[in-house]
Order: sequence, then C-alpha cells, then structure tokens
Amino acid sequence: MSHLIDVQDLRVSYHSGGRVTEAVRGVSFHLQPGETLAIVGESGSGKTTVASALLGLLPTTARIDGGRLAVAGQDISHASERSKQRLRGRVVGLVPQDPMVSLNPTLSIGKQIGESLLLRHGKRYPGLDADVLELLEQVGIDNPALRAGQYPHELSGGMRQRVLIAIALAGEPQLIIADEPTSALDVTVQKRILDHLEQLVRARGIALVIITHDLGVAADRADRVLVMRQGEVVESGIAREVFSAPSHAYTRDLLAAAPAFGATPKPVPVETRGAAPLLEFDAVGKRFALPRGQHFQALQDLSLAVYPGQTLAIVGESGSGKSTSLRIALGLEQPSSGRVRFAGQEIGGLGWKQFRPLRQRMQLVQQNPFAALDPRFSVYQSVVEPLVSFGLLKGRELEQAARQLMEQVQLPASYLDRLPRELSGGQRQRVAIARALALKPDLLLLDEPVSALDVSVQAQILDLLRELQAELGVAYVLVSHDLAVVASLAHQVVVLKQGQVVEQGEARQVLEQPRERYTRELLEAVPGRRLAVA
Amino acid sequence: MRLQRTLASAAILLALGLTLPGCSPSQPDAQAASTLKIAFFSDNTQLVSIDPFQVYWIEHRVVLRNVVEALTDQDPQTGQIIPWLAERWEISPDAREYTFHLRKDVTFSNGEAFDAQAVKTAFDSNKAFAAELPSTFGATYLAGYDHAEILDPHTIKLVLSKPNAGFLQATSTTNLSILAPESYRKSAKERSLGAVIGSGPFKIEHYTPESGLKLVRREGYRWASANVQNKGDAHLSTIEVSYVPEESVRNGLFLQGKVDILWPRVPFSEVDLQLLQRNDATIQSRSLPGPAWNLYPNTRNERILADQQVRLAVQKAIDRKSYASTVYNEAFPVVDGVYDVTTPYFRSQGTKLAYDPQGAAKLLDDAGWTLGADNYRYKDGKRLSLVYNLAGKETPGDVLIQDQLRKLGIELKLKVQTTAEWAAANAAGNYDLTFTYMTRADPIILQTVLDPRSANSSTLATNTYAPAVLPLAQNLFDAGLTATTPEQRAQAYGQLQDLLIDQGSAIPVYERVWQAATSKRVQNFRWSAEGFAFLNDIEVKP
Amino acid sequence: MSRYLLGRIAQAALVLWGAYSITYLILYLLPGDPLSIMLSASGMEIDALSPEQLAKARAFYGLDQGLLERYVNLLLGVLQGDLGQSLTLNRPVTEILAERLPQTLALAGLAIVLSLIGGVGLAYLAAYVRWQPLKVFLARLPALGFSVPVFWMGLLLIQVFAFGLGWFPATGSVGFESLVLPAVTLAIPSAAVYAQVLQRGFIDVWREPYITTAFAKGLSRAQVQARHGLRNAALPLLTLIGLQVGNTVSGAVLVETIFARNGVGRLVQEAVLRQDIPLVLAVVTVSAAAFVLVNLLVDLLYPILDPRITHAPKVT
Amino acid sequence: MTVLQRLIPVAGDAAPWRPRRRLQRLFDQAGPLLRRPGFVVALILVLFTLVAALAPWLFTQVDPYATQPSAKLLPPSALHWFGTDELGRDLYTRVLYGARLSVEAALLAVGLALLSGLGLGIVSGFIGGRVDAVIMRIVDVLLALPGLLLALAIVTAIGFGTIPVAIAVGVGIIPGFARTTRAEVLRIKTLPYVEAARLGGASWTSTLLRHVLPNAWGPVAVLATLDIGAAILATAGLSFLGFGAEPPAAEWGTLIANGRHFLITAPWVSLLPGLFLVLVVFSLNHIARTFEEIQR
Repeated sequence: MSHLIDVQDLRVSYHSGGRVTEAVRGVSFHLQPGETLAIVGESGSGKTTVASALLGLLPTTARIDGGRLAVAGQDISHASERSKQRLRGRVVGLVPQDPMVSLNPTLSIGKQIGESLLLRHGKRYPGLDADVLELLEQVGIDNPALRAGQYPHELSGGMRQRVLIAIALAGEPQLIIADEPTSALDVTVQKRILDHLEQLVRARGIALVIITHDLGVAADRADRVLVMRQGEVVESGIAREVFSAPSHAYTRDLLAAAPAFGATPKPVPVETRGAAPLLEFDAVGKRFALPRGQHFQALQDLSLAVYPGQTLAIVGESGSGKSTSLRIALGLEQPSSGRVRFAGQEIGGLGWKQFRPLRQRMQLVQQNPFAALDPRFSVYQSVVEPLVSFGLLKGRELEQAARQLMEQVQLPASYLDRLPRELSGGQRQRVAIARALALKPDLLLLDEPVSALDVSVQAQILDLLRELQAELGVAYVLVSHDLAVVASLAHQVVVLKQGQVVEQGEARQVLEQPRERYTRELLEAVPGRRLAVA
Repeated sequence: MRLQRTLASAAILLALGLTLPGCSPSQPDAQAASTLKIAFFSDNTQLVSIDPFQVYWIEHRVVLRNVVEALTDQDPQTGQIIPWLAERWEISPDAREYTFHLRKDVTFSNGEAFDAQAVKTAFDSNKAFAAELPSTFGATYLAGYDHAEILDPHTIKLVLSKPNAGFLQATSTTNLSILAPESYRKSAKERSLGAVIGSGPFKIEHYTPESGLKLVRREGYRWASANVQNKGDAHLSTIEVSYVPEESVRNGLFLQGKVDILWPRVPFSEVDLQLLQRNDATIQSRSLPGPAWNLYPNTRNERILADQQVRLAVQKAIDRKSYASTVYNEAFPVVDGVYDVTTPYFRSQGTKLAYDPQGAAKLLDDAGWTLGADNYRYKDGKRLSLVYNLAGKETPGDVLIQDQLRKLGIELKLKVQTTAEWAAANAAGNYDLTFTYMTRADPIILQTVLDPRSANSSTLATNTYAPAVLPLAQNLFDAGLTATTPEQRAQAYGQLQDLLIDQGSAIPVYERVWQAATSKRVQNFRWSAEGFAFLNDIEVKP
Repeated sequence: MSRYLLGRIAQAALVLWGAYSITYLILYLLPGDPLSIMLSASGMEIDALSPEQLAKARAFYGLDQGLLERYVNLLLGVLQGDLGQSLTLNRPVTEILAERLPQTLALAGLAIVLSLIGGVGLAYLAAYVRWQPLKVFLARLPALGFSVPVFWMGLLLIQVFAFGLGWFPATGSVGFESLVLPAVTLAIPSAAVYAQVLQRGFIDVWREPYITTAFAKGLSRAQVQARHGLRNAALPLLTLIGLQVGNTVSGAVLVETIFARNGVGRLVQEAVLRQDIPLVLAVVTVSAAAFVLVNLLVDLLYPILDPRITHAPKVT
Repeated sequence: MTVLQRLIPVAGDAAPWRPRRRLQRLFDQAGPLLRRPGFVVALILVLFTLVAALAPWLFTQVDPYATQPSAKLLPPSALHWFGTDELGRDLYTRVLYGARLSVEAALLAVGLALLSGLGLGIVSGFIGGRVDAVIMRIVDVLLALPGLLLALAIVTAIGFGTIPVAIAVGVGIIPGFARTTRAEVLRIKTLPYVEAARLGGASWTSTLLRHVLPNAWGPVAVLATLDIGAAILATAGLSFLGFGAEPPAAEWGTLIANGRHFLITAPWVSLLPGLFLVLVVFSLNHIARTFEEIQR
C-alpha cells in the first residue's frame, strides 16, 4: 500500500446531551507521500473533524461510526490510544490554526521544540540544543539563540506560527496537517509563512494536508483539493482542474462568492462633484502615552474626506492605525493633532453629551457579529435599542420600524423574537446592520464587517451593503485588511502602514495600478492570485 | 555499599526489638505508676490567675489545696475546724481576736521557715492587695481583719476590727493559705502565673494558662492535717493537669486511658455515667458547699416578679426531681434547700420545694394571670414573660426549665450573653431571673451573693427581696455574722433559709454536685470539706 | 521592579492599618465597660464599688483614657513593636503571642501543606482519570469537602482516628503526632477549594489549543497533563493560596478549641469575649500581616510561574 | 430591483409576530437541566428545605420545643425519624424548624453581602480610577480580616441571635461579591455590544441597567448560591462557639453543636442534623456548579 493516508467511507458523529450530530458522512480520499492536499469547506463542513481524526485526536464526545482510516498503512479508526500516540509527531505532524494560543504560555519556545526532538530521538539526545537552533533558523526566525529562551508572549503571531512549524518539523513526520494555518495572521505575513512552509515541506518530501476555508489558499498551494460541505465531499480532484472547471454547483457558488476569483461586483459609481464632504479628516494624528514618558504614534497626518453616498476604505494590517482612525471619527478617541469635521461641524474636542446628537447621523457596524449583540436581548430589542435610547418612537411605531429594518436587511420579521445564539453569523451581522440603520444615519462606519464570516456569507453581506447604499444613499467608511472586500465596495481607498498613509486615491487606481511597493505587496499576498494570474 | 546500609539498619531494628521488651516493664511503668493525670474542663479565661488569694475557680482551688496550706482545716464530715499549720487557737469572747499557736516543724518548699512572721506577711500582704483591688475574691474571706500581732515566733494574734463569725473557717481555706514570704515579694501578676510557693505536699512546676499545669512531689513533707491519711510524702511523684474544653474529647481521653481522673465542672449526664461505669470507672461525687444552684428574682421596678404569688408559683412550677433525673441521672440528689447539703447549718426546705403545678396554676389565677389562646398567661394584655439572663451558652437544664414553665403558661426568655453583658445587666437590673453561685464551706458565703452591703452585685442582692423584706434579711445576716456560738449561727441561718424560700427570693434548681470519674488505677480519692481532693492520699496502681 | 515593590509594600501597609483601625473601632463599640468585665472576672461587680474605688480600678487597668487617646497610644506602640499589655492576662501581648504563635504557625503551616497536597492531588487525579463514574465522583468530592462544618469534621476525625483506631492523639500540643488530626481538619476545606479551582483550571486548560499542539507532538496523556496542563491550570491557585490565609485563621479558632490546642485562634476568641482590646488587636494585626505578607509573596512569585506577567516595564 | 422587493418569502412570515414570553424562555432553558438526575435531586432537597423553612408544620405535627424526659436520647425509629435529643424532643422536627432560622440567616447574610458587594463592585468597576482604588483597598482590608474573627467581634458588638449573626457573616463575604462584580463589570464594559449601545445613544445608566448588570449577573448568582451554603456553615461555626439563636429555637449549627456531647453515646443527635446540613450545602454547591457549567 503506497498511500500515506487512505480514508474510506469515514463516518464521525458527535454525541452530547443526548443529541447526535453527524459531522462526517462517508468521506473517502487518499494521499500519496510528498503530495499536498487541500480540504476546503465552510464552517460546519466537517473539515476540522477529518483533520482531528487523522491525528487520532477526536474529542471524547466524537465517535467513529464506520469506515476505514489508515495512516501509514495502519488503521487507526479503532486503534488504541497508545498506537495513535506513536503515530503522532513522528508520522503525522500538526500546524494548528491560531498561533496566538497554540503555544504553552509558560514554557520557553526552545523547550517546546526540544520536547518534540526528545520524543523523536530519545531522552538523552545529545544534539538537542543545536537542533533547536537549527530548526528555528530553518523556519526563518532571526537570532535563534535569543529566541529559544523567550516565551511565546514575547513573539509576534507570525513568529509563533513559525515556531509551531518548527515543532511539527522536529518530529520528522511524513505528513503535516496544517489546520487553517494562517487565517489569524495578516495577509502579507500569511503569504510569507505559507511560502516558507511549502518550501520546507517540499524540500523534505513531506506530504501536506491544508485545511482551509479560503479557496485562494487552496488554489495557490495544493496539488489536489477536496471540497466538503455538511460532512460530505462534494468535489475532489486536481486543484487546477477543480478551480478552472468546477463540476459541482456548490464549488461554483463558492468560487463565485470568493472575491479573489474573477467577477467581483464593483461598487456603483457616485457623483460627488460639488457635494460637501460628510466626514473630513485634516492632518489627524494620535499619540498614546506610554509609561515612563514614552509615546506611541498610532496615527500620523491622516487626511481624508467622505462624501454622501460614497464608500471610503481604510486598508492596512494590524497596527496600521486603521481602527484608531475609526475610533477618532466616532468620538471614542480624541485626536492629538489635526481636525475632524462631520457635516461641516468640528467634532474634535466634543464631549459625550455634545456628540450625542451627531450619533443619530453616524453609526458603527462592528467586526465580530458574535460579540456585537447582547446575548440576552432578542433581535427586536437589539434592533430598536437606538430608537429607544433617543426616545424617537414608541409602541406600535417602534414595532413597525423594527419590521421595516428587518426587511431592509432581508431577514424575516419572525426573527425579531430570536436570541442571538439562535442566529448564524451572517444573520447576526444583518441584525447589527439593521441596528446601525435604525436611526437612518448618513454615515455607517464598517469595522471589518465580514472578516469573521464564511466566504459565501461574506459575499451576501457585501451584496446587502452595496444595495443598501444604492437604496438609502448612505455613506460608508470601511475598515478592512482584505483587499478583495475593499475592491467590491470602495470608491476611495486609503492604505495605512504603521500609522502612516502609504497611498491614497480612487479605488480603481490604487487597486489596479498601485504606485507604492507596499500596496503591491498587499495585493500580491491575496490568496488565489497565483491561479488567477495563471 | 548499599548492602552494608541494609545490614546496618536491620541490625538496629533487631537491637531495638530485643531491648524494648527488656526494658519496658520496669522503667516506664514505674514512672507512670506515680504520675496522675487529671482532665478538667476549660481554664478560667476571665481571670487568669492561680494566686490563691484571688482564685475563685474551683479547679484551681483543687490544685492549690495540695500546694499551699492554711492555719486550720475543716472536717469534710462534720464541718468542724481542725488544726493544720496551727496546732491550736483561742478566740476572744467578743470574737475579735484569734490567737494561733503554730507548728514549729513546717518549712516552705523554697526552704524558708513557716513562723509567725510568715503568717503576718501573708495576712498583711493580702490585706494590702484587697485594698488595692477591692473586687478580689479573697477580700470577702479577710473581711474585718485589721492587723496581726506576733506574740512569739510561733504564736500570732490576728485582730479583727469588726465581728466575722466566718473568720475561723476562712483560715481553713485555700484563699487564706500562707505562702512563703518570697511569693509575696513577687508581684501579684507573677503569683498569678505560677510563682506560688507553699508548704504543701506538692510544688507547682509550671502553669500554662488554658493548657495545663504540672505538680511535682515535695520531699520531706510531714505536717498533713487529720483529714489526710498519708502523713508523709505524697504517693504520687507527678500530677499533670490539663484543661480540655470539649466534652466529648475529654471523655474520649479518659476512656482511652490517657487520663486517670475525668473531672468536669458539670455533673455527668445519664448516658455518660453509664458509659463511664461500663468502662470500670468509679464516680466520685460531693455536693459543693455554698448556695445551691438558685435562680434569683428581680422584685423591683414593678417587674412581674414583684408579686410574691408569681414568685411562689415559679417555685412550685419547677419539677426539681425531673430536672435531676433528666439533665443528670436517676441517682442524682434533688435539691432540698437554699444551700447544698454539705454547707454547715443547712436546713431542708422539705415540701416547700415540691413540684405542684396545680398549686402554681391556682396562685397565678389568683394573681390575675389568666391563660390566653396561645397557652401563655396574660394580665391586662401583658404576657407573663420573664427574662432570664445567661452568661454563655444555655444548658439543657435551662431549656428544660423553660419548657416546665411554659406548661404553666409562663414564658421564659433565655437571653444568652457574654459574661460582660450579663454582669452589666445584673448591675443595671435588666432581668427577671438571674443566677450566681460561690463555693465555700460556710453559710457566710451567701453574703457575697445576697447581702447588698457585701455582695458582688449589690443590685442583684437588693432586687432579690421585696423592699419590706430586705431589712429582715439583713438582720439575719448580721445575726449570723456576729454570733459567737454555733447555736446562734444555726438559728440565724435557719431563719434566713426559710425566709428566702417563703418569699420566693431564691428559687433552687439543682444541687451543685461535683463529680469526678476515676479510673481503676486510682485509689483512695477523697474529698475535702470544700469539695477538693487530698491528692497526697491518692495512689495509682500499675 | 524596586519601584513596584515599594508601591506594593506601601499598599500592604495601608491595608494593614485599615484592618487595625476597623478592628479597633468594632471592639470599642462592644457593649459593656471593660472594667465591669474585669471586675466580674474577679468575682465582683461594678455596682458594689464606690466611685473612688472605681476610679482606682480604672487607673489600675489603664482604662482612664479616651477613645482616640487610647487608639493613638496603641498605634504608636505597634509602630515601636510594642503591642501593649493584655487587660486580663496580666502580661505583655508580645510575650503571649511569642508563646502562642508557634503553635498556630505549625498548625497552619502543616494545614496549608496538606491542603495543597490533597487539593492538587485530587484535582490531578480527577483530570487524569477517564472512567466517567470515578471522574464524576472525584469531581464532586471537593464540594463535599467544604459542605462539612469544620468543627463537626474535627469531632468525627477524633472519634475515628483517635478513639476508634488510636492512630493519633486527640489533644495535646506536644510532638508532631498531635498536630496531624487538627491539621487535617483545618486542611480539608482549603483542599476542597484548591481541588475545585484546579479542576476548573484543568477543564479550561484541557480545551486550550496548546494542549492539542502537545498531543500532536506525540506526548502521552500523562506527559501532556504534567508538562503542559498542571502549571497553566495551577496559576489561579496561587492567588487563592494567598486568600485562604484568612480562612485558615478562622478555621484555627474552631480547630484549636476542639483539639484543646493552645494557639492564637483560641486565644483571640476568648479575648473577644473578654473585650481584651489590645490582645484582639494584636492577633488581628498579626493575622492581617500574615495575609498581606503572603499575598505580597504571591504577587512577587507570579512572574516566576507565569512569564506573561511582569512587574518590570518591558525592555525592547 | 429595490431592497424591499427582494424580500425573501419565508413560511409563517405572514403570521403576526408575537414576542415569546419570558416564562417560556425560562422553560426552554430549564429543559436540559431537568434531564440531569443529580440536579433534580439537589433541587428537590433545596426546595424541600425552603418550604420547610416557610412552613415546617407541613411536614411534622410535633411541637419542636416540647420536652419529654421519658423519651430522651431515643435512636431513630419510625416514630422519631432522626431520634430524640437529651430532653426528649423530636430531632426531625427540630431540624425542620431549624431550617427556618438557618435559611433565614443564610439568605439575610447573602442578601446583605450581595447588595453591598454588588454596589461596591459596580461603582468600582464602572467609575474606575481613584474611586476604584479606594474601594478595592477597603475590600482588601475586609479580606485581610479573618472572617470568623470579624464575625465574632461584630456579634459581640451588636448582640447574639440570628440577625446579628447573619449580618456578621454577611460582612465577611462582601469582598467576594465586590471582586466578582467588579471583574464582570470590567469585562462586560469593554464588550462590543456595550459600545454599540453607547454609540446608539444610550446613557451610562441605562447601559448599566440594560446590558452590564444582566450579563454580569450570572457569575454573581453562582457565587450567591455557593455562599448560601458557606453562610450556613459560618453560622453553624458561630453557633458552635455559642453565638446562636435564642433558645429553645435552634438552627442547624446549634443542633449539631449541642449534639456533639453525645457523639459516643448517642451519635445520631449530632450526626443526623449534620448530615442534613451537609446534604443541603452540597446540593447548593451542585446547583451552583451546574449553573456555572451551563454558562460556559
């Protein structure tokens, strides 16, 4: 048997509280040594369950109901813990999803890598220290001798992910499972790390299974892809073939929804000539005081203007100052320098009370729809809250307004009665948008509005936002790290890097003919480019 | 190397195994045989002191009885005063001058001689201390003492400024014991913590408050009083006293044989008694001289108990027989008077203390207290409710009385207080019923409780009597105090006891019997007149 | 670092002073005149004395000062290391404490050690065991541990281990053996708290992704638990140990009464009843100082156990 | 095509929307709980105790205070389920009547601590800054004072009896509530939905009342449930030291404490009330932990 992995008709279900959920329903695939396979799917597709099963690390509530799951020729579907343990590390390695929480915070990273080496080479392995340094160097960490003694919290996310790769490599496995390996990282970092991982794996002839929701990642990196949906494989094959000629409707839908592939809808152009800007930043800067008289310059010299009915996007990676600028616009932070005007009115030094009337015209849609709604409030309570706070409507009128808002965000009125936990992520974001629209604002500030959502849901929300703009003539300030999202919504783009403006201008011009190197880097880092370009 | 070590340890074990049986029967047992272990209940935490003059805590007086000695002793059977450190004495006809002829062979444990000067030092030091702290307990024994005259090295005359018929008995108590002059050179605080040097058969080795104390035998002791059978050195070499507040732990220690004498303040309950007897313990009992455990009413300020009929109804409503058998045991004596039976001049009150619910109900009905719907009695819309102040946690006995009174429609409110609050309430008269007791083998002790002129709490003493009765009682106290013949004393105290019961001014509840359980090892446990033990008579068998 | 330390010590001193003052205030509000207690202690009551005699007695006990005057004097004394004179025991408080404190320290010390061993051991076992009935049983055991009144547990232990089996002495203050039962009694509630918190810690840590990372390395369950689970799960425990100091003192009051041990706990209980203000103040100050000190130590120890926490500004 | 025209037709949308009742929501939440046998048993015991505390005469016809010397220290039997005490009173009845005082004291203590702790925690967490620093130092001081000593001092200061004991115990558990509330307020204060409410024009007060408090309530309620058990134990400890209810009424601690003298000769006098107390406290713990597990 030359298959490194051979999965036949695998069925896994979760049992908790008397309920049974079938997570994987008859999945079959195989993997050759040295091959790269991408398992693609949205949340709930069962892709993570498959990865856990391959590692023999299914949670105690999971049960393998049937099928065969062979790793390196050994069926581990009903194997003992001991035999599964022997496979882990030395046959199958793992690069986990979120590097921020996947390293033990109380052990130095050198020790954590060393642990894998000791498992591989035995307790008295003499080359331990040298190997740790070598691995750190190989995964691209500067100054390995210093880093080995540091703790995870002293490292950036990208570096932590590299350490995790080093840990996986230390066991010299035949297969590495990378579970959404870079979704928590900035795009440029994401690209560099994936490139690095790919190169390391290739050089050692290690097979790679990438678990991802991102079609772009799959398209760029995999030899073969497996598209999963609700526990079943809908399509599989050579990556290039699947993406160029998807046979299943779901794959087609996914491709259509993914902004990186082809037909991204473009924003409706808006005539702004002669109009007065709604929101205006004039050389705005923000300094935060640090202990011991030090300062941190979060934002420097930002000037921008948002016109009614238009979308301005602020793009940047973490630490770029894009959130700070949003908070300044909302009056949650005071600018250290420069002026901020809303509808001609200076809002820089306004107190909470003075700002309050303006809030009717300016609302925020937050990043994480899962935390943006009070878990105890019904949808109705959440949606009408601003109306109640401002005392605008009462009784039946309030109820009618709620129905209308639900219509606007395309949710059935019966959902008004639901609690947030009874809604999906996309539905929650619609509720959050409805709440923001309740006061009929002129300007909506969108803070990464779709980053927490699945690809197909992202597309729907973006559609909704575009339609609302056309319908209501509301202006948007969109803050995002995702250039594809920006491209589908923005008229104007500001690119920020470490608090400084890198590039600024018409969206078409900035995204299609970037003048600055950083902007180009950002664009290239968007997954799926390789395939799209090719 | 390793083997060597193993061999070595095996050898040590072997050696231990061989030597242990060889030495154990002789040495440790001989040591144990002359050590007596006593477990009392808790130490006095209010007044930390074993200075004989200050001590009222009877557990301390038990110990002191065997460390320090007095001029005279008292016969436990007859109550007669008999010679001890004084061979004989004369009392002047006006009972103001007491001339004591001292033994000449007595020394204190520090080597100092016992002589007239030592006695004078003792009495004068005590007088000085009483002047400084008039509240101290010994002051009542010393009442009336003016000065001492040394007639010769072994004859001393103690002169009183006013009559004190109890003075001779006072000279037999631990409180007026004669300490070595060295003790009086030390401060009262030092004496309180153990600097007590006496002429007794034992010496205090150390005293740790709330933990325990240790006595060791004094060699060359030759001057025991007639009460003691053993005229020479004590049989025991060591006595270890520990204070164990938890009853079940104390009992357990005794049952396990870790303690030879189990000596709690409160008599044994029936179940404990049976348990102890099943385990071959001997129960030693003696009524403590002094007032019985009485309740004292507050008859003033138009309180409910101002009505003599109500007081007498309470007197009849208490089932003393049932109290004795329920709270303690079937064999427990039923209280029969104001004093416990061991007090000289005790007079039985016979049927006056009998349980008579019908009589009580009739008295209450006649007094206008009628039963209400809730089975309590009411008069003019006011409930027959009596406040009974307790110093510390209630006992089962208190609750039993509460229920007995409830059956007659009298509500008894048990008010648990700290000793401080209790004392304050007594002084302020904020009570209907309260209690107090003192131990001394002379009826004069009642003056420290019920004679407003010399009582610890004059308010309590005054409140006990209806206004008209107070002078009568004081006359009787005076008659008892100034009496020069036993007959006069008997008459005065007899009348006083009758008066207190007939007036309902003292409501006896139970006889204050002191019980100790002694293990099979302990031989010849005997009580002194005041309810203490002659520890130099005790022997322990292996 | 030193600046942090100074601030932290100042804060500790402030807390100590607060504890002292609150206690003084409460004690001063106690009903009844301390004099009448002391007089009644020696068999005499206050109404039996003439005013001159009263004044004399008041001066004898040093009670002729006002509320504030006495407070200031006591506080000044404390600052000079003099805790004053016990009103009823006739001795300097420092002397009494020197005599009683070792007893309680030994008891509390052993109890803390036992409770840690017991609590951590139980939680560790509960986290390791996978047979569900046993796991559930072990998980519920701590709740039982602090559902039982301390004094009752003490009496039961005495009945079983002292009187029934005869393994340990029931009372006494001599030797290590007499320390075992009281320390176990005192340790049980704390151990239960530790076990429960640690169990919760294990449950939380067990869900952490780094545990998956550790498993994926090929470590066995026991290795994962020992190397990656325990330390992270035990971090909340450290704070708790500091907080348990107060409970241990409270427990000592009961335990020392039951086991007839001569420690500070019993001393202070009786001192409260006697209104021996200097003595109570001293004991409260000492136990508050212990509390503050232990918590200070915990704070300083934290960075060693958890590298994420640092009191020094980061040097980058 | 306007947004309005693009309405997704959903079955049942035509039916007028009516808000679900709170009660119904409660039932929806309680459903899974009632399937746990341990929880149900614990709940029944606690409810039984509560009812007994309100109306003990429902479960027993005997007078709890009537002494009967002839029937003293009888072992448990069909007539006397828990046996009788040293004065012949029925212990089962006394335990039920004792529930009244114990539960009252515990609820009072926890209520007091809850109110003041909640107040302190909210003020501290919400206002922050100096106020926070001062309040937290006060809480530290309360923490530094050993609970039982504090309670002893308070009880001697304000007198014996159920209510003073409850106050004393309550003061001792204030710090826990203050700290928990503060931590929760601080956590929830920064959550996006609170920010959203503020940006939606809500005042701090209404944000506090509508968002922060209801969401902070969970852990505090768990703590309260746990502390009812702790308060019962603390009261028992004080009764053991002699600071209990006014006799002849006896709360559980007094029953256990009084019965301890008969541990060798009549163990049930102490053991059965003790067992009952342990079971109630254990049940409260179990309920609290179950709630906690659901909240996660």
